[in-house]
Amino acid sequence: MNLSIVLILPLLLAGLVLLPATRRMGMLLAPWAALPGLAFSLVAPDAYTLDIPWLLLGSRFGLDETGRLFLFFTALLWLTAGLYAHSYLAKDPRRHIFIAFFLATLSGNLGVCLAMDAASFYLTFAVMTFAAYGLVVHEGDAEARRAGRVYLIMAVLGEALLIAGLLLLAGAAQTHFLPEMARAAAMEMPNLAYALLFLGFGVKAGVPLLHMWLPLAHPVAPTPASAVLSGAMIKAGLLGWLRFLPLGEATVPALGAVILGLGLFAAFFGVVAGLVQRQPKTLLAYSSISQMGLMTLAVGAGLLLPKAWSLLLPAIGLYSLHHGLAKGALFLGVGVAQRFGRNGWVMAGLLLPALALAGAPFTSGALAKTQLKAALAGLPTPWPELLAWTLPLAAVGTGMLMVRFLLLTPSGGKQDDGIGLLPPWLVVLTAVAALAWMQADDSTVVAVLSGSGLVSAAWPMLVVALLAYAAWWRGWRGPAIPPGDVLVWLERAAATLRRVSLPYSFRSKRVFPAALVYISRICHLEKILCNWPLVGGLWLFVLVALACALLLVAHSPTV
Amino acid sequence: MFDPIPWLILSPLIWATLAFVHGPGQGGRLPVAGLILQLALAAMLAQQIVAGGVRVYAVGGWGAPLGIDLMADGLSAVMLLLTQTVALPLVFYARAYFAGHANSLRYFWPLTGYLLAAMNALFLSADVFNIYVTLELLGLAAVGLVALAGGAGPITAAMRYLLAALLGSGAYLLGVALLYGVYGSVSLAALIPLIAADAPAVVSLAAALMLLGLMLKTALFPFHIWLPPAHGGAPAPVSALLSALVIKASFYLILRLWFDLFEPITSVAAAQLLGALGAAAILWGSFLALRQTHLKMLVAYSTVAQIGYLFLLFPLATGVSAEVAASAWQGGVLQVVAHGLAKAAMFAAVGAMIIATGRDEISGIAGVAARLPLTLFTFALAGVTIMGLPPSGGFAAKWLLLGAAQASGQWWWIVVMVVGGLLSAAYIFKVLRQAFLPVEETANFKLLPRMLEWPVLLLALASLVLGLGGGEVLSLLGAT
Amino acid sequence: MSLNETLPLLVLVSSLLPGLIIFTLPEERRGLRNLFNMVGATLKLLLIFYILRGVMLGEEYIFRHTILPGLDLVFKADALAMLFVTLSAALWFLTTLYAIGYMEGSPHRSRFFGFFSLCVTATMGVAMAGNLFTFFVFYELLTLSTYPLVVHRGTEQAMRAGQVYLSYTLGGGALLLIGTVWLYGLAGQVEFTQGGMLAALGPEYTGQLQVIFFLLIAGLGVKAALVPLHGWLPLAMVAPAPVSALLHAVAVVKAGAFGIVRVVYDVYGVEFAQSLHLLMPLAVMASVTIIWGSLCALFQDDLKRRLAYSTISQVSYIALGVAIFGPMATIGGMVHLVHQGIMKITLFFCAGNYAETLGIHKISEMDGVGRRMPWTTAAFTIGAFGMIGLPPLAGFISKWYLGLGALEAQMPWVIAVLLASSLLNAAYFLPVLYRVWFQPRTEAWPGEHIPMQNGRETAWLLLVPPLVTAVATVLVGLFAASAMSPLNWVKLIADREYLYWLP
Amino acid sequence: MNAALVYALTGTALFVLGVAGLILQPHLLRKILAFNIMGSGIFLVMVGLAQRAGTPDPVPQAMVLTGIVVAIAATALALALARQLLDMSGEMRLPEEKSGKDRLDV
Repeated sequence: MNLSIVLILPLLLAGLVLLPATRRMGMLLAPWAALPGLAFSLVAPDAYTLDIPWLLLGSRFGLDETGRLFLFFTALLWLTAGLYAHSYLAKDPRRHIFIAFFLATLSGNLGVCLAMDAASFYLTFAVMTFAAYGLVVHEGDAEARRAGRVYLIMAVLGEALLIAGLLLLAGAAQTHFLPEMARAAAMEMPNLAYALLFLGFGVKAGVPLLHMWLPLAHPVAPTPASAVLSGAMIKAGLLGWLRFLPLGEATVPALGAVILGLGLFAAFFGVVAGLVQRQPKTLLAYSSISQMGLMTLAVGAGLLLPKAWSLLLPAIGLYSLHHGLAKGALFLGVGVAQRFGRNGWVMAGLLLPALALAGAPFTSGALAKTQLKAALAGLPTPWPELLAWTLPLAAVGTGMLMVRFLLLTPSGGKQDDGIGLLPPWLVVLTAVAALAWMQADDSTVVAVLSGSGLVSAAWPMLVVALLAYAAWWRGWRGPAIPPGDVLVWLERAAATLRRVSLPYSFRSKRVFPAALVYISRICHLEKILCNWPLVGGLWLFVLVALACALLLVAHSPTV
Repeated sequence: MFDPIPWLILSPLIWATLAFVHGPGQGGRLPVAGLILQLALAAMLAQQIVAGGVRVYAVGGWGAPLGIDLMADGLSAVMLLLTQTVALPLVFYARAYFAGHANSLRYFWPLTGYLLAAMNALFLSADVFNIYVTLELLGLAAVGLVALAGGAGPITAAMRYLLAALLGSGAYLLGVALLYGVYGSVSLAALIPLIAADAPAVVSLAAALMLLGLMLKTALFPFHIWLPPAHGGAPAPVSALLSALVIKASFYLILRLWFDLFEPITSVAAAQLLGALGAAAILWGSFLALRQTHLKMLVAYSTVAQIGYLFLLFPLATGVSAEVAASAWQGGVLQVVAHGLAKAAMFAAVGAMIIATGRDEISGIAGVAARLPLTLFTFALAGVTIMGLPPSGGFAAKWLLLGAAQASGQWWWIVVMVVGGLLSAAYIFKVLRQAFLPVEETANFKLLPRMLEWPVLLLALASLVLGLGGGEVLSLLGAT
Repeated sequence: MSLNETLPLLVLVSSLLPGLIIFTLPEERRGLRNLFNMVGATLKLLLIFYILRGVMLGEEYIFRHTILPGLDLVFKADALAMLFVTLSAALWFLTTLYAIGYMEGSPHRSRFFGFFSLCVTATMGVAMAGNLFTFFVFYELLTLSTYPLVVHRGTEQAMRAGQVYLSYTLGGGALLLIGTVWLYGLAGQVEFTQGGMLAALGPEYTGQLQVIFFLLIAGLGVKAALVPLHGWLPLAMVAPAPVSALLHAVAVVKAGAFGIVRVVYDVYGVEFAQSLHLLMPLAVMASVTIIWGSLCALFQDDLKRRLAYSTISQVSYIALGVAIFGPMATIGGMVHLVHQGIMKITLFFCAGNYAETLGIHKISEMDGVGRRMPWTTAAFTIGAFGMIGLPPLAGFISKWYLGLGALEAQMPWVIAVLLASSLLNAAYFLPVLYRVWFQPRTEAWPGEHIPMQNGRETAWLLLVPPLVTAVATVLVGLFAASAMSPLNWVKLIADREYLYWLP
Repeated sequence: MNAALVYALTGTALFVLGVAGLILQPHLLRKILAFNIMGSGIFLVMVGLAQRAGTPDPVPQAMVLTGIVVAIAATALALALARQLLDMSGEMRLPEEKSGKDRLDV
């Protein structure tokens, strides 16, 4: 299996879909576009690399352990989302446009997992980012357009930060090939580059203050798109960090601490802001911010503690797998619930990933959290103490969020045309239930299944149940935070600013009109010059002058 | 060996007289034949000079001091070639121009013939008095040509021109008288060593008189006021001849006097004075050209400005190293040639436009770009030389002058030349811009005969090619 | 004259001759005119490919003609020249095709195509000039031959634009002339030599050389539209679209930028220029231009005007690359010469298509045009993305090398400039893209000249050139590392300019 | 002071007079006359200065003769032009000098 098929096939299919002549065939094949990627993640040999020296600045694609894991769950999510979309958009007259963007985004996202040099990473990342704009604005209403605008501005900002960071990194490392690049750069410690890269990828990963687009864009996209946005693409930012930051190579104390702190903040902020949302998909988006916060935290820990990285990396991998699949299943479930109403089986289907996210016993969440906690153990003070009580608290928060989500799940009218949505959803649900167990360390599995593990996973659930009951009993709904939180306040400030400052207009001004009039008066001199006596006088004057000039030299003593 | 020198003077005399005898409006074919012959003669002379150095011819075998000597060196040959080269296409042009205007044509051919004869004789003269005679003849013929069109305007212009010419040649002749009084000779060859040996004060006075007289005839600022009405009012072929050649004749004499005859007594101060006048001419002429509303007046003022460039030669070639002086001298002569070709083309092209549109105002030529592309192209090509843009002869000349100014550290002339170039671009494009404006389909354009367009184009092209083949001219110029 | 001497001349003649013939053709001889145009363009391309191969094999193509003693007209097809020559010839070919379609039925086509060919001849001369004098000659010829194209429409607006254009370019030419003369006075014939030729002058000339550098750059900066010498460019966009394309992408601005490259590398020598402290001011000037151009572009509603300001900004990348000392930046700057050309010509072609097909001139009229003209709009999108500098498009490659070069030269602030420029580019291009693709159409087109036929959005001749250049934009970026790419060619040049530098 | 110098000085005085007349007199006839006076002055200088050791030099004589011929031709042309101007504009003056006083107005 050639790697190029993985990336090019979706693009080719996008072309087929766009051309009217081949649209039917394209649409038929489109849902399966991620299949080669999935297959490749399974069959590719270990430490696979492919150098393409003529491409871009000289490209390298490859698959290491991390890449393989990311490629696997990314492809899986895209595959199911693609199949889901086929049925979900069956009645949409503009679905071919959606599918085209979908396929392009897919290609970019898979490419991110495979790219092993800075240029192709940036390329695939950009393809993914910009193609996803089409997914965000597909609905075309005012809300979607606003979300699209915010998404685009943030994305462009992110791309700019990224290219600057990559340039600085490449300048320090003198190569742009991974993994040598990260390693070589770690010797130089280009702190600015790391900061820029953190922020650049942070836009995608929903780091607080860079997250504003996320709660706007994820919900307005059509459901299959939301699933991949929140499940897979958000992880591309994480993968970027893993690829370019000097994780396991060097200690970057200041940045590490900041990242760790931001991650922790995000974990709680996502919960708080999510709890007061009215839309289930918005809530899920905030939940993603919260969950990504935990992974960010782990990355920060890796910067603080390079020797723990060998433990942290698999933990982060497991967590991404778990969160990607669970979040994907939840989003897809929202769509299912819209079509089928709040059936018992629908709710059961939603409950599984919800529990998993909350970290209930026997779920992938429990595995992921346990492994993460174990990996974080070696941090310097005060982090272990802080994390010891904050992480369970975050788990409680996530649990509350999930309860609220289940309550918000729409009870749409029954429609029978959604039958095609079910198989892909079921596939994801199965994956949520099973795959994490295969990925997790043996020790983690043992720990989760041990008694203390079960207890530590179960007590937050109990707390959640109590709190939820209390809240329901009191009928508490909480204050409203508009989706996009900080952004809304920023927009208000900007509007005020616009009113205050006058628009600057570029207008040419006539400079020195008076001077022109004056110049035209000079022409009058020519008439005066026409006077014979004047010319004659001038002539005599010049005659005398010339004669003097000639005489002076001819009769000066020096000559 | 056949000697072309006397025939260069005789040929135009002969055909002019024949044309006069032939009667008004007739005899257009003779000048064509005559000029082709003259061109061949001039080329032949140039070749002889390149091969064998300076040529001297004693008229009637008398020789100086009683007889008249004719002499031709590189500079003369260049001027002779220029004269015939400009005149030949203009003859074709004039035949087409005057077709149907028998009245104006009455004395055109005879006067042109005498004009050319006087000019050729002037370039070949070897003594200062003979030069006076040819100069006066040239002036009278030129005045006659200006008056050709009739009407109050041209007659006034002719009168003014005549008075200026007479004053100029009077001053020149007084200078000649003083020179003769001091040295007892008028022959250039005899005078040069004498002046170098000893030059009393009165020689300087004579030099000033002669130079000033010639400047008046060359229309150097501020003595230019006779020129625009004279050149702007005459029929186009006449304007072309006058602007391209006649003023160059007196400039040629200034060159001769300054660099040959009075070389020992020239001073940097005097040269700077001439340069200053030249600079003033460039700026003033260009500026006024920009303000003109009539085509031919614009071109005439452009001549005023271009004369200024010629005079920059003096400060650049006086009191500096031989190398710089040579470069400036070459640049000056090249400018004479380039301007001669280009200005003839420009006046002729403008004349063609005026015939086609029936109007002389610049505002009247809208649509020329569409209807008379060839003529406008000609105008533009000539304009390239006038502006001193590459690859024209004007550019080569400007390059040499600029180089000389740079090498001698006289940066102020650089500023003047560059600003002058920009101003000339401004007035040239003022015309071009107007020509590109659209015009209604109904606008009445006269169809132009081919002879009003193609010969002129050749002239303009020649001015352009000069930029690429300037080396040939310079090698002829340097022949001794 | 040997073949190697004649070839550079033939390259010039292959557009000069058709141009002159076309002038004389009557307006209605359409077929013949197109034939001459295309034969000339094709022939030129073939010649250039032959020379390219030769240059790669180390052949020398030099033509020399002495105009005046100590003043030669020299055409030399060295690697740098061929970079520009190939770009111009290829884009000329496309632009001619486009122009044939665009000018269909409009008046004065003979004149238009005649000057068009002259303009390209002048560009070729600029590219192949072997010394400063020759460069100057063709630089001025370029001014003259483009003027009729700028005022071609003959409207009051066009006339004004032409006037402004002339006053700027002729003024610049005058400064260039002074600088050239001065330099000739100091150093004799200023041949373009790799590594420069002025370092041999003694230290007593430092002051003069600095002044001359300033004069030359000021002269060249007018055409390269360096702020504050850029005023003519936004006005000149009133010209017909093929002219704008040529002006902005191939001929005029490039001639200026190319001149800066030549002056810094082949006249002064980059190391010598650095030692005279000349590069830093140039870098600052270029940076200011980059930002200022982008800022101005933000406020334009006229599509072509916005593109014009974008050109101002983008062309200065070249100057910036030149001004940063180091091979990486050199590569970035010079490769942008090609890349900017391809991208900008795509954009102008598309702008022309909108105007010609639907009568759209303003950005505010572009709502939903992507549905009506998907191919054109796709090409436009690629061009715009390229300008922003997204991979795998051409602009990314330039930016990458520029950035690396800035780091190499210890000038990290340049990265900030690049960053700001990218953001601004995004800010003025993305709203356009949003309009064309996602904003629904609510009203009729301003003036639909070319109706939709069999699913073809506009005339073939209008559609193919932008598509070709758009594809080229992708290809030169995507395959930048391959042997045949402009990047590789530029690396070859940079190798020779930095003699000490071994890859 | 010898006779030659007297001639020369007189000639110079005549020349200056002539030039002044040519420049200052607006009437064309006066201008033409002034030109002739100027010419006479030059001829006087020429003949006067050229006397060497008392023997007349034939060359300046010849030159003066030639000069007189030229001057006559010029005067004729000037008179013809002046007449034409009078016919056309009714004035014996150049237009730019209309304001000047003139007693010889015809």
